[in-house]
Amino acid sequence: AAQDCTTKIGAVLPTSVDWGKPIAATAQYAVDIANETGGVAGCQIEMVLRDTQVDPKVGVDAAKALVDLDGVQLLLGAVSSGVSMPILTSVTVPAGVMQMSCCSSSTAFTRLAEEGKTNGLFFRTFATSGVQAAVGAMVARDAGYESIAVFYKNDDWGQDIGGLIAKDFEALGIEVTAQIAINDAQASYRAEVTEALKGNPQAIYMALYPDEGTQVVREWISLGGTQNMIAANALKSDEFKENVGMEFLGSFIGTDTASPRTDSASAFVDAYTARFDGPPSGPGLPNSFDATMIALLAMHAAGEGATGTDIAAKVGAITDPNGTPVTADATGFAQAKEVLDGGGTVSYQGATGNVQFDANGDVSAPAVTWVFGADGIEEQKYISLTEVNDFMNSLQ
Amino acid sequence: MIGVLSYLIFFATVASILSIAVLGLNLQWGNTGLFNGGVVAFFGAGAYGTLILGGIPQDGLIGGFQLPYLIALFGGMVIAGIVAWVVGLLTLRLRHDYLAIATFGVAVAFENLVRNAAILGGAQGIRGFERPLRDLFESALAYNAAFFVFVLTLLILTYLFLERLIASPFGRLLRAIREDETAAQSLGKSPSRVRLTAFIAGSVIMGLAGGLYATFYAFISPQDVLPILTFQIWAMLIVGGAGNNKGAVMGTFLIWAAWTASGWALSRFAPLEVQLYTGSIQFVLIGFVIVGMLMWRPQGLFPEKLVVSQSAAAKR
Amino acid sequence: MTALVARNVVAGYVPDLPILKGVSVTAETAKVTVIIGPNGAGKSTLIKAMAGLVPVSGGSVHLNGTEITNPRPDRMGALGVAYVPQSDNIFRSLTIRQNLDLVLRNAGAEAADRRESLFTQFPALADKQSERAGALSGGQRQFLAVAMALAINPSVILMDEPSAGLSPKAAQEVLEYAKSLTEEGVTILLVEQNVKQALRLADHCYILADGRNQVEGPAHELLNDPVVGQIYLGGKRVAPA
Amino acid sequence: MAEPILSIRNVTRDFGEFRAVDDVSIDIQTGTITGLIGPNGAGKTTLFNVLTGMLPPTSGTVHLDGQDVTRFRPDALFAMGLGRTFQIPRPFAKMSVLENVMLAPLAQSGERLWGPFFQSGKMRDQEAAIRRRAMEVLDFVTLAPLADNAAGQISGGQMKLLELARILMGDPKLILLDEPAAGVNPTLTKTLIEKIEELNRDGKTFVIIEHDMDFVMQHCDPVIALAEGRKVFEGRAEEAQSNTVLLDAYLGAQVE
Amino acid sequence: MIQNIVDGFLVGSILSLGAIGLTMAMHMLRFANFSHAELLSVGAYAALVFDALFSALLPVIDAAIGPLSLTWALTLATLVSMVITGLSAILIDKLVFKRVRAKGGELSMVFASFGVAMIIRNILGLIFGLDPVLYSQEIVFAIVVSREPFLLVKPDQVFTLIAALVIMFILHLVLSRTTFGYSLRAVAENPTLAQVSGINLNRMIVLIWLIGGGLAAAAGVFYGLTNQINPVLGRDLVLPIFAATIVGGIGSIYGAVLGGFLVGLASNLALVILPSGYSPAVPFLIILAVLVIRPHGLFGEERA
Ligand SMILES: Nc1ncnc2c1ncn2[C@@H]1O[C@H](COP(=O)(O)OP(=O)(O)OP(=O)(O)O)[C@@H](O)[C@H]1O
Ligand SMILES: Nc1ncnc2c1ncn2[C@@H]1O[C@H](COP(=O)(O)OP(=O)(O)OP(=O)(O)O)[C@@H](O)[C@H]1O
Ligand SMILES: [Mg+2]
Ligand SMILES: [Mg+2]
Repeated sequence: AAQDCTTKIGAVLPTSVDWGKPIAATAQYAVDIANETGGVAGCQIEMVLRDTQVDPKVGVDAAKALVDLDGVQLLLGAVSSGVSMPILTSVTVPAGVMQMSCCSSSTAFTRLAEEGKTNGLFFRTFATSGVQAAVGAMVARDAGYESIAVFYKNDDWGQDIGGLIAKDFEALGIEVTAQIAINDAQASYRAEVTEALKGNPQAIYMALYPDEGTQVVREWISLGGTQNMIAANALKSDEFKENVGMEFLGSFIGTDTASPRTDSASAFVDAYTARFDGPPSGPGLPNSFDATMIALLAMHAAGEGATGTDIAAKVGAITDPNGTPVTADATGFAQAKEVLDGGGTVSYQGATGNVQFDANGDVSAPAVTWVFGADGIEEQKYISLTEVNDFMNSLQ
Repeated sequence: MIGVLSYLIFFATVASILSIAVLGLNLQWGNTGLFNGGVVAFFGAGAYGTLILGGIPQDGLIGGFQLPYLIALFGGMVIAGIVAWVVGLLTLRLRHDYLAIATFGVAVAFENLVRNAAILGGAQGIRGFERPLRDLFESALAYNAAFFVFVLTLLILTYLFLERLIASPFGRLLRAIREDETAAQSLGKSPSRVRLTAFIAGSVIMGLAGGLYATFYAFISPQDVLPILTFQIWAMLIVGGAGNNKGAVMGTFLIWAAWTASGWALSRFAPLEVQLYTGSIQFVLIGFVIVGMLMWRPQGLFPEKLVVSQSAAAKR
Repeated sequence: MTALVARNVVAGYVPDLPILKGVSVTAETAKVTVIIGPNGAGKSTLIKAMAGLVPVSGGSVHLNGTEITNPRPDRMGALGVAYVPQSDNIFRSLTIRQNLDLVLRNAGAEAADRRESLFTQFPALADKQSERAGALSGGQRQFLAVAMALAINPSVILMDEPSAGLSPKAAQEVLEYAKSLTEEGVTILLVEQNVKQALRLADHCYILADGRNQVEGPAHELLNDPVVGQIYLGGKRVAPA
Repeated sequence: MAEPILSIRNVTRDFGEFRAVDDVSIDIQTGTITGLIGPNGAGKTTLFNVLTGMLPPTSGTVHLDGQDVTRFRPDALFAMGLGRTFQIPRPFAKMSVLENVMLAPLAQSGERLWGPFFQSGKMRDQEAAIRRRAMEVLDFVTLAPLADNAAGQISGGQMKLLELARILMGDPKLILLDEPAAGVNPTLTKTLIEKIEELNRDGKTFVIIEHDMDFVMQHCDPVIALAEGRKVFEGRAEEAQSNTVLLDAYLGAQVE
Repeated sequence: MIQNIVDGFLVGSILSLGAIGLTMAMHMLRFANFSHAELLSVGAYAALVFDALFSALLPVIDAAIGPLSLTWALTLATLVSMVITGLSAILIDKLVFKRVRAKGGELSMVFASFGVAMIIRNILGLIFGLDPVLYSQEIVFAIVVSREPFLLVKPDQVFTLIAALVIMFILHLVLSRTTFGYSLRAVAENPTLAQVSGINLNRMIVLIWLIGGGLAAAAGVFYGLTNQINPVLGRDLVLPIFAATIVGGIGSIYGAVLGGFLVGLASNLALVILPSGYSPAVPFLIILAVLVIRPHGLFGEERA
């Protein structure tokens, strides 16, 4: 029964950045779904969105204002680890607010959690980079590439994944001809591409965002580089596909940590497509969606007036592998609420699969490879959690 | 109500920390005419220095010496001073825009270094700083309040130090060198020595701000030392009024308030559809605030006064 | 005939703080009029006000009977008025030739011809014509500044201490040259501290002090006036030329 | 003869091809007022610039008090007692006139970073004394009423006076004045001369570039003339007036 | 190595174009205009709009010229965009800089320009969206110029280089053959005296913006042609352009040209010298080295 009450939740996301805006839109979309079903714990949800400008000071201030002035108990965000981290250490943990990030990948969070400094308040739906790196290496091996150049975005995510995959390649006996950091906001990446061309690799691996990814690939192809490309999930973007062109993406393979072969993932894609007139493309969208959904369900489970700690404690009840499976849409949300109201637990089947958090708030996930097809992004191959783990162990 | 208080304390702490950095810049630009385009390098040197000296040990990272807080903070200032000394020796021959771009380059190099050097935390940054005396306080709010008092005290001390300094013959010397170096030299002053002194002193103050900043957030990463911070600190000084310490502090609070309040106001009052554009709109608003300020009061809120040194003024 | 007239001019650099508190000066056509007075009297300010560089808040300025109060400085040349500032009166980063060409071309004159005739008048400049003006000695700069004023063939020339820093010979030459221009109908309004030489050449003289007219009269009379001599001319009577 | 305070030996200064100062040797004796004259562009200011360390000589040496100071920096030379004024004034434009003057004294304890904190008593006494003297000096050059004005906003002649005030305040024993009277009102010029003579009696040495012949002839001894970078005359003032070369090239027909 | 050097020149030509306008404005109006690079964005987007318009009106002209990805429509659009950008620059001056100039100091102008940059950049983002766009989706392949040493060159870049050099040559003629050249330096050195010498200050300012804006638009289009267009294009280019200006010496057109090439070279040689992560710092370190040797840049003069 819908009541005349609203509960505020906070979101601190980089809306002033090209790839940040869709992440925020997706979070809002999840909130809308929850509200359609009558809200959370009997109240409508109002997501107060603040821009971080990718500036830690601004992000922390926004988070603090949301916590202190709007009294939110749940905070979504941020994207950059460099913003999420100070928010965690100086705002959410001291205030006992739950923080759920879609996209921060830094291993520093895991260590912080291990040291017991997150008080169990931090979660993220972005799998640690190890899985993607391993799957990328697996793809290269299966394709039979013997030499490969690595381009990585020079931030915490890129450095992490770039370093990991280089090790994986080496373990597989694939020569890494170059490891090239792609710095943000550079006028031209011509020099970087030229540098990578020197080693004459059979393929390239890219841990890049669409913006610089497009520039690098266009440059790379025009200079006659190979069209054998492997990329991390961040390039899952229509904009990338269009600006590079299908004719060059024939042997492009992407990786992602993704859903098991449930319907939920494709359901999300369909629903998203209907809502936004286009499939989810761009980094972090499914993650953002799941982060929001899980957090809202946990909030529901924790009941009215729950504190951040209460909500955090209920996350396990949403991602219980033995719980009732629920889909990531309005029907699923409504169903989940019913189950939870009855004291049960659910297994949320999200856009990124049936998400499970470990003790540090991290998710590990099965993986998938994907390619660009005529009408969008097509899943190519599903690699189950056990397969991923076995492969990773074989690399050690 | 507690929430509002808690936020205000938080806001004031950040603004006070930034004020200290702005005061350091004012010594360099406002009083000496040194166009330092690399504020973040010195701010960052203090921040990283303090966390390296005072933080806890971590795998693969340099430092983690867990020195007592005040010593770590002081160490951060010393490190900022050393960086400034080296940079100063190289660049202080340059003037105006040339100096600005050279020091800006230093800041880019600094950011690059901390971003790429694994022992300095790389892009992940340095975390794990134990807040000093945290256990003495019951609540986070009380602790924040206490930390604010500490920062405020340092701000006041810095302010008094600078006020006294620029009212002294040293300040007169700085201004003379800002105006006409050749003439000052012909009166027996050594511009290169004085410029270097002022540059180091200002940078050490920025280093203090950096150290406070890093310990307040218990975290520092390359994202904290991007050029935008240099810009923010400059904007605060210019809006407040270069050459005037009171203006510098007021400018900081004002700009920082505008920066944060515009985001807050948009999140509160803008319709939902617009909210996704708030980022861009906020930057447009901030742009208008700065431009409007400069059109309305180009000398800043508190223009520089013609000062006669303190003892002389006192006798008037 | 009066060429340039300032009537009760009130002017200053900042609003509400007049430096000139109602000064009147008349420059007769084809005559040399000189303004003298203590440092800070407002002489330069007066000239600048006439040239449109300092806003006039009261009184008026007339040129050949037409009111031109607060003119646009870049139009003065077109009106036939040239102005030689007291300091910063050349472009240091341009060569001497470029300095002259600049003025000549802006005046729409046929550049090369006039330039050569100027160089014959100022041989010291001719020798250095392709050097940067910043490298000139203090006196040479003064020559250049005067040459630039003459370049536009003006009918009225305002000169602010043209002889300052010149050697006695050169100062004499510049002033005599100015005087000689009057024979061609050019009006000269001069500010000078080189009082003796100036008064000997001038036709009429004004003494300003503290932003006000103090004394006025034919130049030779003032030169011999004991009181004026005592107060403004350094207390030393000089023999008439 | 006593040892000269300043001894200039074969100083030459080139600007590219152009030789502005050409093999000049001069001895300045302690306690004299030397007049330096010569046509415009003769190299007088350039010579000053070389002597005060603003320009290095192309060749030649400069000795101050018997010590070789060629290529010393201006501030070092000032500390050794050699000061100068500029022909084209260089005020500290955004500082008050008073501050301009108060800057000049050497070795102010407050001019060190820690001075205001660890020596504040001493500093305050020094400041008070400096300020008192500064006002006296300003009073003397008629600038006292403008003490609080920005130095960039005074008249051209007043700036010249300020130049002089600053150097008087700095109190070097050897003072090089570059056209101190140009642009200064004659009445005031007279007072300036009196002051210079008074200081000279107290033991200060002056070298003065000046185009005002009354000034040079009546008060300078010896007089040295440069032309086209070379020293063309050295002697007493009367001799200068009868020197045909000088008359022709420099003085013109107008000497009284 | 050779490849890096050639690339350096190709990239450098764009920076040079941007730097010329900046150096003129910086010299004459005496302030470091941080919004100059935004004019490149304005130019690039204006060309984008007119390109679409012309192609729609006259589909025939939407054909690539020779081996380039440049079309006739875009060429036309670029010319229009140069004028529009120049006019926008004048408008910005009228609305903002003129007023700040009337009251404030040098630094007020600098920071006003920061504010202006922020406003333009984000308004462009609001209008055109944050996603990058391209004049042509087509990827034009580089041509192998030589095998030993191996050297690849893209037709678009060669065109850009030639076009930039032609524009610079025209500008050189204008500046050395007309009074405008002297007047520019005269105003830069002493605006009051320039006025007294008969120079109409306002007209000069308008001309400077017109030229600077026009060149910026050309640079923006060329950049878009060889890279991509997005609202932060200005932000990404502002530093290289500034660096070029500074290294060349403020006020020197030729310095700006040389500085552009130098910065282009430095960015392209960066990876030869240091690990790729450090590449953003390398151009600045080279600038630092140049300035330590020549404190006023390669062709700059000390300003009194
Ligand atoms: N920086 C310089 N570069 C090139 N030439 C210079 C430079 N400075 C001075 N000169 C030249 O050296 C000569 C001597 O100049 P200086 O200023 O010493 O003359 P001066 O004797 O002081 O003349 P004045 O009485 O006119 O001031 C002049 O011809 C001048 O053009
Ligand atoms: N730029 C300025 N801004 C403000 N006040 C000024 C400015 N220039 C001059 N003044 C003031 O105006 C007064 C008159 O100055 P002005 O230059 O007219 O004097 P002057 O008679 O030409 O003196 P001098 O013979 O010394 O050149 C000065 O006392 C000074 O205080
Ligand atoms: Mg005057
Ligand atoms: Mg001279």
